[in-house]
Amino acid sequence: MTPTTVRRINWVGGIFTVLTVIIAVLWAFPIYWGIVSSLKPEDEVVRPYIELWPETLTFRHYWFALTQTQIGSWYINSVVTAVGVTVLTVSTSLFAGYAISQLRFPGRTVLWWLILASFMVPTQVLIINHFVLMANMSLLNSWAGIILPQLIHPVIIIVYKQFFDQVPKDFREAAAMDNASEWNVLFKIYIPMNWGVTTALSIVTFIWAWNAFLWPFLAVTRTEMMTITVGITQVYDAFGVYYAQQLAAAVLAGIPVALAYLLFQRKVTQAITLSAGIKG
Amino acid sequence: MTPTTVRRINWVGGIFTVLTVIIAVLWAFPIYWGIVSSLKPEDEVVRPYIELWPETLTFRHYWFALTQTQIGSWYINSVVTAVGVTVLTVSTSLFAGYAISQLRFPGRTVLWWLILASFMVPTQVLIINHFVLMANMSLLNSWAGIILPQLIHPVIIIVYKQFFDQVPKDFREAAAMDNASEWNVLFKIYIPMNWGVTTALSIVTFIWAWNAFLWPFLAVTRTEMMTITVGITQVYDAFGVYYAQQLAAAVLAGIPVALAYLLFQRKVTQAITLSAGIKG
Amino acid sequence: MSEIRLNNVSKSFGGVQVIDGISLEIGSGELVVFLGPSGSGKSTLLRMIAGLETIDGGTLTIGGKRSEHLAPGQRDVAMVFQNYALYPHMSVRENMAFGLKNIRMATSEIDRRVQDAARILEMDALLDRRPAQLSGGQRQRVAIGRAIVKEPAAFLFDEPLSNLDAALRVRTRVELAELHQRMQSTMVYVTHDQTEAMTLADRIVILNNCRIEQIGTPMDVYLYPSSRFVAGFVGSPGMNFLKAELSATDGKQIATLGNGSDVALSVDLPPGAYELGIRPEAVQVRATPAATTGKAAVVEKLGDRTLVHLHLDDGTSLTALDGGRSEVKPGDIVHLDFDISQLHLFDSDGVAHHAK
Amino acid sequence: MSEIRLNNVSKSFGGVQVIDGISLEIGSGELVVFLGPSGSGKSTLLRMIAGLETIDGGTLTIGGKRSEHLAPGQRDVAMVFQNYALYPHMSVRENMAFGLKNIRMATSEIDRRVQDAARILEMDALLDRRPAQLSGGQRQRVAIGRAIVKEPAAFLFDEPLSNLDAALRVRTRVELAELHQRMQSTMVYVTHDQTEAMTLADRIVILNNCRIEQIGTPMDVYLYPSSRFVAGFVGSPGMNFLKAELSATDGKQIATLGNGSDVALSVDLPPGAYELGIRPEAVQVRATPAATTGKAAVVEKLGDRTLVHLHLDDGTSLTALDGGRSEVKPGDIVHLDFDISQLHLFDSDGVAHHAK
Repeated sequence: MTPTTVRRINWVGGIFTVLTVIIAVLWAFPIYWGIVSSLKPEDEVVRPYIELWPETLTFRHYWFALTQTQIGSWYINSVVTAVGVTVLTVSTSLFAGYAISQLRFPGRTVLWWLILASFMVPTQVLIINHFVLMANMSLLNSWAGIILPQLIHPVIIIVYKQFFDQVPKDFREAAAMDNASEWNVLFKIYIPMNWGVTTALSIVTFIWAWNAFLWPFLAVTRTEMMTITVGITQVYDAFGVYYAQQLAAAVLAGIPVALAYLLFQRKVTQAITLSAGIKG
Repeated sequence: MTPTTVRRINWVGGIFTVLTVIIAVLWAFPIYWGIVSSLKPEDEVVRPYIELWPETLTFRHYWFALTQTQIGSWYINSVVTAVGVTVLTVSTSLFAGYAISQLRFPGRTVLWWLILASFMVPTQVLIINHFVLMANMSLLNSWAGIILPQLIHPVIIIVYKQFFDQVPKDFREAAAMDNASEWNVLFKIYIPMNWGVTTALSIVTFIWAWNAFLWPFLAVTRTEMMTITVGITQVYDAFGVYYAQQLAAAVLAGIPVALAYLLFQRKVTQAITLSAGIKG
Repeated sequence: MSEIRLNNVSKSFGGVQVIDGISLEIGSGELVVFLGPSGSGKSTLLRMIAGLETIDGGTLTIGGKRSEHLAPGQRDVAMVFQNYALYPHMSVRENMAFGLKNIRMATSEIDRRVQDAARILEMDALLDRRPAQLSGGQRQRVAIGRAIVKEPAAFLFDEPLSNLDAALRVRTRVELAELHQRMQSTMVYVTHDQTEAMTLADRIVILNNCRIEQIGTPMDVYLYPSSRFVAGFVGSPGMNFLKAELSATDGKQIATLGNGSDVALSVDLPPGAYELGIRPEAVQVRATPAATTGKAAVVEKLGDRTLVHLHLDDGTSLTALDGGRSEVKPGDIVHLDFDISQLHLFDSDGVAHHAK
Repeated sequence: MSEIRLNNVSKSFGGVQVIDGISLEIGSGELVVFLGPSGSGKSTLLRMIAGLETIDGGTLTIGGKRSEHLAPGQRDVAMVFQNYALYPHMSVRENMAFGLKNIRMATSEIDRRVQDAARILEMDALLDRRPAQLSGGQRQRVAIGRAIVKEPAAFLFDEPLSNLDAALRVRTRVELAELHQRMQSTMVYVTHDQTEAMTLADRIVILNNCRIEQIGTPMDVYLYPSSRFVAGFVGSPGMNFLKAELSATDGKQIATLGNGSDVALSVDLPPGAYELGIRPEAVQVRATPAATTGKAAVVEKLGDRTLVHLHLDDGTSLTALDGGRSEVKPGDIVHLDFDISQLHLFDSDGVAHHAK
């Protein structure tokens, strides 16, 4: 009964093919071009036309980034803050998602609307507020200052709520018949039944946190406290604007994410599709 | 047969309640505080402690934003670019999602992976590239320059693919028995069956585009070409840093989104839950 | 010692009464089936016994213990869910042990009970598998095993066969009957399938519109339905209903059908309009002229018997049961006799009166 | 003029042969049922006729026209899908008109056909509703209507009743039979439900493991199954299978059962080990000593008849069919006779031999 529909690749399919190949090229080009540019001497990069391959191949921008900058400290700062954001966000979201999905308590609906509404707040409003708040709390230029304002990820609560909602209520009732306490229901039934979601959300949160730019950029002014994504923008401060050098640093900053991607390829795909509404 | 489970609000539920109320307050507070601060005189805002209500209530920051800035042009720029981004993104994503979901063509899998992978590219790499590209194409300080780099929203393609995947293949087969062409299948069956998704994605894309900051900030240097989100950051340029004035401008910038939110409340919620993986 | 007593229990959802003062006694060791269409309240009633729905009024006694305010886990009942609700991340063994671990039972006792249940249900080999590795029938068995290990006062089954295919359903039905004979435990079983109810029940409780229509043994309910609803709901193929005018001539009672045929019968009823109910097996197809005639529209050969769907002259539909090798063909005019001992009359309120 | 001819058609999915050289002729106006368990290839075969699956080898002729390379819409067949596949955003009228609009038929002709189909199916009042506003039975009717308006050479039904509840399924089955009698059109009907096949088919094609096991009228297939598979698949309750040792004494043939009882029968077979097949209705429960005895384990009262599940001395299971008011109780020792005209013997290859 294996179903395979007869799908005719007719001329309509042909047009789609051509279109999609064009889109694919447009998509992949910036990445390719970024890497190629980082291997060009600075004067080649700023030429006012597009060259697909360096005339002179050079690795000195990489050498510069690795030896002349505080890239080591930046990596550590990025790892600490990204892991902190991931652990705190996922664990609190898990509880919040469970409470909203499964418990009936006063204010539940209001809380849910608040979480949905927090999507709608323009980032700048929050950022300015966060800045003033963090300044008042003297947390600028600290790990806590980078981490705290990044903990608001309503999407993770929503995904958890969604997945907990989808657990058939039979399981909850079977657990009630089985004398399970609320903690047992959460830790023995709901979380294990949704391990995949937790792993996937953790990976994607880590990647988000690693790539975060705007807030770390505002929250940190001391070079040694910068995360890698902020640090790489400092590469030009000392010597003026050098695109190729910046691109080399950006490639270096992206390496852990690329590695994570290659290592957890299936989980990452699952995470992306998850947060895009595709069940794993 | 209406099922209502007996959900005991025991002490565990109590703890959750307290926790969630705390979280709710933490969440709502920045928004409240932002609005309140915009109604304070500048010297009250910068006091190094937190005041929940202005000593002196003033609307002059709003008056200033409306009369002393180019907020009218900024609104127009925001509307044009947000609408442009929305229409172009949704329509191309719709085709791409349909092709990937329903057609079998060479390179389909590669394209799909590319779209998933494009989630993983650090924003900075793209932003720098985009900047150089747009500069080379002389599109900085133009609507096209603001719109084009914002058209990459893989999540919308993914959501469309997801929804088209979920259309039972019976409909495709029924349409084949009904002599429908590929265009008919798309425009008469798949799109109408997913109107809700299209509306919801359009609204959410519009809000994203309206709230976009980083790229418009880089792409535009001439004050009259700025979008409102960028424009409001210029409020302080002329007169030094005034937090309350900035907040007032931010509140003004947020009004259309807030209005859209109130008008299309159900659709917006649907859109958010959609892109978070909750089916409408 | 493990009987269940419901005394005037009621429940409403958002102002709508869904269970309206039901009283019922289920004897120790008895298998009682709640039968009714969807929306009749049968599942709600079961869930009220289980503790998964609150009881708004009345009392519930399980094994002599007042239970309406107890949590589900404390009522000494075990439930088999329609979708089995086996925890997918636990092995069969862990699924069965979960409830016992939660009450901190000794591991050795848990092991003993799991082994015993596995032996009874012949699933020793499955203990270390995950639910996903089991067939539908095996899952069903594990769900029963999870109930058995609790050694409860009563078992509650919520449409346990509805997810199995037809052939497996028939087989599992027989297995359940054997299991009940062996274990002699109190069981409450909810279904909308009248065949399951007929074949499994010691007594059937027929529910309709949130109230009890009839309580009785399967054959009581089949032969002496208390109302038109019960008569129509129980039995497959369903009972035939014909418009009839009752009159008395010479001290004999006559029901005149829509096509003018007369059927003599004996009931204590005033003359007037009634509905005449007769089961297909009491409508006999004859080769020679008989009580009335009809035209065969559709003939369904089931192998061991044949269903003849007929139209009388006035258009009334009627189904007759004939032998497996029936010669009737669509379009034939056939003669029909009625077994007058199996006639029922229903008055305008739907109340049944049975022919003597 | 609208017959369907399959000549040696075959199909494979990823190297696995799923249809292996099937030849079949479906006459004009005939209702042929493809019956088989899931995975037997019955749906694939239907979809190959429809054009929804490619045909890898062999030829397909529909109404005299070679069709194996035509697109589904060009084969002059209409299909009723299992889940109906009604376009949810279109009204019933638009659903029915969609296929006609796509071939640019004149609006007046479309209207006429939709009206005609609505009249035939008695759903004039539903034309402006959306599918979501219809009941399951009504949707099913619309799906049939969408097929009728195309006035196709043949109708293809893919398990059309499987989404209806039991009572509605029985009723719709009769309606489908009436529709076929009225329209006299060629119909191919796929099901895994042997009752549907028995009651609807002019001929049944029984598929198993991607090949045809038997083709015949329902009663042929029921009374003279060609193989053990067919014997076990058709009929409910299913045929009993007993181990038997065939021997010849004094020119008479005797089958000795596992419990030592002898059954005399007449077949042209060499002595040896066989499986004896006998349907429950051919096993008669007697009050007086008879061919053999068994112990009743489970007694299922269906109302009009009773299924007695028995165990013989040697543990063999056996089901007998008794009357609705059977007196047999679980645990009773009962006497059994076999109707020797309804005995079948199956050899080790599963081939059937029927008693004379």
